[in-house]
Amino acid sequence: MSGLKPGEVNLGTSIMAVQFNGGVIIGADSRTTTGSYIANRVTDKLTEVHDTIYCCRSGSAADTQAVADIVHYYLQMYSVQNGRPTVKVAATLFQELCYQNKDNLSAGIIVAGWDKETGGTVWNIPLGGSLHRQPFAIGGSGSTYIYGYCDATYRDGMTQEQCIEFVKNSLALAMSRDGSSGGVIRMAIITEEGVKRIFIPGNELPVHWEG
Amino acid sequence: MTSRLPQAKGGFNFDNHVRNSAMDGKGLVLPKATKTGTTIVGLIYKDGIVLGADTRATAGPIVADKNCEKIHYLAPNMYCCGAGTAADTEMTTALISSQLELHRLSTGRQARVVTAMTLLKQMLFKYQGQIGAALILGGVDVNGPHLYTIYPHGSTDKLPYVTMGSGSLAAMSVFESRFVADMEREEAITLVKDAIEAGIFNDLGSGSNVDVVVITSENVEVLRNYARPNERGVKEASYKYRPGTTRVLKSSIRDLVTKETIQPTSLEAMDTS
Amino acid sequence: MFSTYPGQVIVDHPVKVPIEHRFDPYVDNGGTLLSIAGKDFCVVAADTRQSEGYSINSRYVPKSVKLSEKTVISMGGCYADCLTLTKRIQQNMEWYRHAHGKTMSTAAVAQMLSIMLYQKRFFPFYSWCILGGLDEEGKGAVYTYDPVGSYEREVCRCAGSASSLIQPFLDNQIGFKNQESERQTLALDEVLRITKDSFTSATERDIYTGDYLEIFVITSDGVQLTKMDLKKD
Amino acid sequence: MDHFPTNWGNPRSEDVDNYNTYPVASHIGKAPHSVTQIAGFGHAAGHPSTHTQQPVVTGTSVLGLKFKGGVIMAADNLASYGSLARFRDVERLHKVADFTVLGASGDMSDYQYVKHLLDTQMIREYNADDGNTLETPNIYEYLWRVMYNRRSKMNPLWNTFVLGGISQGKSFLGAIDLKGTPYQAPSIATGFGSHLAQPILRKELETRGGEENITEEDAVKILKDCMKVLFYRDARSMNKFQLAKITEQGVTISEPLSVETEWAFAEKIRGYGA
Repeated sequence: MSGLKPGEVNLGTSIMAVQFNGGVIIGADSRTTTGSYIANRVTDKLTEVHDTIYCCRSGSAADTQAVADIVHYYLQMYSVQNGRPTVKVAATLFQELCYQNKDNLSAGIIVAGWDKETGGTVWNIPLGGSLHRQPFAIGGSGSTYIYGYCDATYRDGMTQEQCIEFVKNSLALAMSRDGSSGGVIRMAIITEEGVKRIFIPGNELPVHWEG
Repeated sequence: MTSRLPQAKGGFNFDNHVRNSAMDGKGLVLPKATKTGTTIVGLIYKDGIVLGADTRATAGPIVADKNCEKIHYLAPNMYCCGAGTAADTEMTTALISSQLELHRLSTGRQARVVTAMTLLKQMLFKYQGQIGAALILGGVDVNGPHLYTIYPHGSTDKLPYVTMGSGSLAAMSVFESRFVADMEREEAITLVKDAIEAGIFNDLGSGSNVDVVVITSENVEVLRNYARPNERGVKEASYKYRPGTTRVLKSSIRDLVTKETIQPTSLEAMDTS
Repeated sequence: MFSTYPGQVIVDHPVKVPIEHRFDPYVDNGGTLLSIAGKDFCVVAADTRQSEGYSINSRYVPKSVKLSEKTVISMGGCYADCLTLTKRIQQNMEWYRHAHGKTMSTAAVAQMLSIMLYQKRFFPFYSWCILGGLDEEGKGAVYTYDPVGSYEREVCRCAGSASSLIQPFLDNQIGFKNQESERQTLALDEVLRITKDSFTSATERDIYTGDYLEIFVITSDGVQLTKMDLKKD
Repeated sequence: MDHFPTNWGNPRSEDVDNYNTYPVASHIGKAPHSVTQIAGFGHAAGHPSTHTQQPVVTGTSVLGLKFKGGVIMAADNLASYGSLARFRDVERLHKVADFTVLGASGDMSDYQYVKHLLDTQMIREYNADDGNTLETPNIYEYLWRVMYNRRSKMNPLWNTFVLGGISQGKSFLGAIDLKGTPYQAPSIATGFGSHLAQPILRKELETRGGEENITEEDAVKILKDCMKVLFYRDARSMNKFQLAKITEQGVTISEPLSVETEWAFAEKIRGYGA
């Protein structure tokens, strides 16, 4: 995160994606800051790159938007020539851009989606441009505060409902402790049927110990 | 991915970078482009978009222009407010405005706001923030009203109400306490005026008058100096000087046109080899 | 200590010493002040805006203080230093009155201020001072200072953020510079007109000047204070 | 030892310091040119003894507004540790004596030191039992001198304090920042508040024609509106704050409150452009 240029808009951010049997759940907060001023308190950090493939953006707003736009463009071309891309194809495209331009980018991206070959998959691409497939992934400045909670709470084979609660509680905890995260929680359930958005207003977030 | 596409040459030339950083090492500070203050706002109301801006241009602590225009024409259905370095906002909006004109001519259709936004963001991203233009782009197209902010580094936001510039916090405080969706025209214009006035009176970088532009699907109204809350009072005295006040030290009168004689020369065929 | 390998680019660029970001004790709170001496009167005027960066701390923080029936001090720059200096002047004048049973004359205060400024020569008061008042013969007197104490008596002087805007105007209208006009001494109302126009014009072009204008008029009958509105943008 | 005489520094060179002050501050940024300079003997006189601090655990804005009959102040209960919302039960409004409230933004360790300092002074006043006590303007003057002197020793108290109170029937509202700059106004807002809350406070004062036309209920509503805006736009704020009210009857500091916030409009927003 420290690689931001002066004056650059920072996504700060708490983002998360969880794989379950039949698809993935992705979630993000909605705060974008320049310094400690909130430039946008209702940002949509869940960006579509293909019908059932999304990415969660964190780091520099400009860099992640540019990278996501390019991948979206490439996947449009890909689907015209080769049919629906797998999530892994999207993830490797993101990796190629993030890795080859690592000196000029400050982007932490989680790619998640559903495809016919492998079902729901989650791929985490941190700052350096390495690629890691994970059963669940957390990212952004807020994620540092919820590693403990996530490691303690995550179980293999959770149902869709359990995953939604897992994401909702994790993000709420991150947003309450990290100054660079906050606002509303945006989530999406991506399965074979497609994408179903969930919206949790800022005044209805799960509440934990506030002392 | 195919091998990297050759970068088209053009745009700024950064060859001086090595020299500049060498000089920097010796403690010679490079001249910084002056940060110009501004308050610009935009919001979406029932019938379309209202954009607002103050009219003060500053050069450091000095007010360079007391009544400048910060809402730039982009297309018949689109206007763009600019904050940051004045030259950058001016040139960037003019360039994209011309590209949109060409786009309209080639497609035969009214330009979309998202097209302008994409042209602006990709240009600003290419220059990595070196072009200090912070823009609020508002317009109405076939898909309805659209309002975007575009930051110098190339990131964009899509929102129902936005503010930018050094007075953006003052303006945003007015929006956050009074904005509601689908306002009537008069209500929306008053809110924009109050937001700009919050910037004018609380931010030293903004001042003078309020410019407003209202964009709907039918028409566009440019309300130049919609409000003039800072009229200058009448001066106490007028400072005329009697003729002869300035002492004449020396005077000399010379003819401007020196005498010329014209002699016709013989006409030969011109050598055009 | 490091081996070079073929293809390694040796970049010769100066190693920058890490600059330790020190605490900067000074801040410029803006504002403009001026003083004009007449035959038997003296005008001291200053705006009351206190600002920091691009924000206004307060629209009404007076920069001028009446020191005695014949002397007014006005300061602009770092308001913390200005107020500290003003209070110390008042304390010293009070002790002078205890010791000598009379109030310090304008010339005495002027010299004292110069010395007080110079005492902090190596950690200066960041304040531009102008002392206005009546001298021993009852004539108008203006003393101007630089932040470390060099001072001089003048007819008129402007200081603060818009001083470069107003001073030429005063040279022209008070000092009658570069003009073939017979020098006339200015009456009080003429000087007040010039003072008001100076500040309305400064407010137009200097972002740090505005809000309210306070004008002190010092005559043999004492000191009157009038307050006037300036533009608030 | 650098043997090039040209690098031994020139005591009168212009680039050292334009007032030709003994090179106090300006050597820090330049490459050290001699062992003596590195060891600090080069300019023993005037070398700042203590290193300046930097804030660690910090509080965000403090607001203050005069109304008919007194002053109301507001400050949230958050103490941040950089971007971490570390302590969420900090009381940044402190009652001093009977008719004064100290509001603190900036470094919390320095605030706790000053809180203790003022309490000690008030106990000393109480013990003197000479029928006199320090009123808000006096406390303000005292705190100003403390801040100014610490700043002059290049070891500032890294805070902006707001003092609200009532003395001799007149309400008092003033602020002092880390450089010892004092200022008073009918409405005060520190930190982000000066950008986000002050425009609202000033507009309300102007439209109602001054503090005399603002009732206590108005003032509470205005301050709550400002706290909502600060919670929306300040990344170091929290929707849990206290209000302090000072009137002739004395000082009351509320239990933690929060404001209703509006987010529904965000549901239909998709993406950042196309």
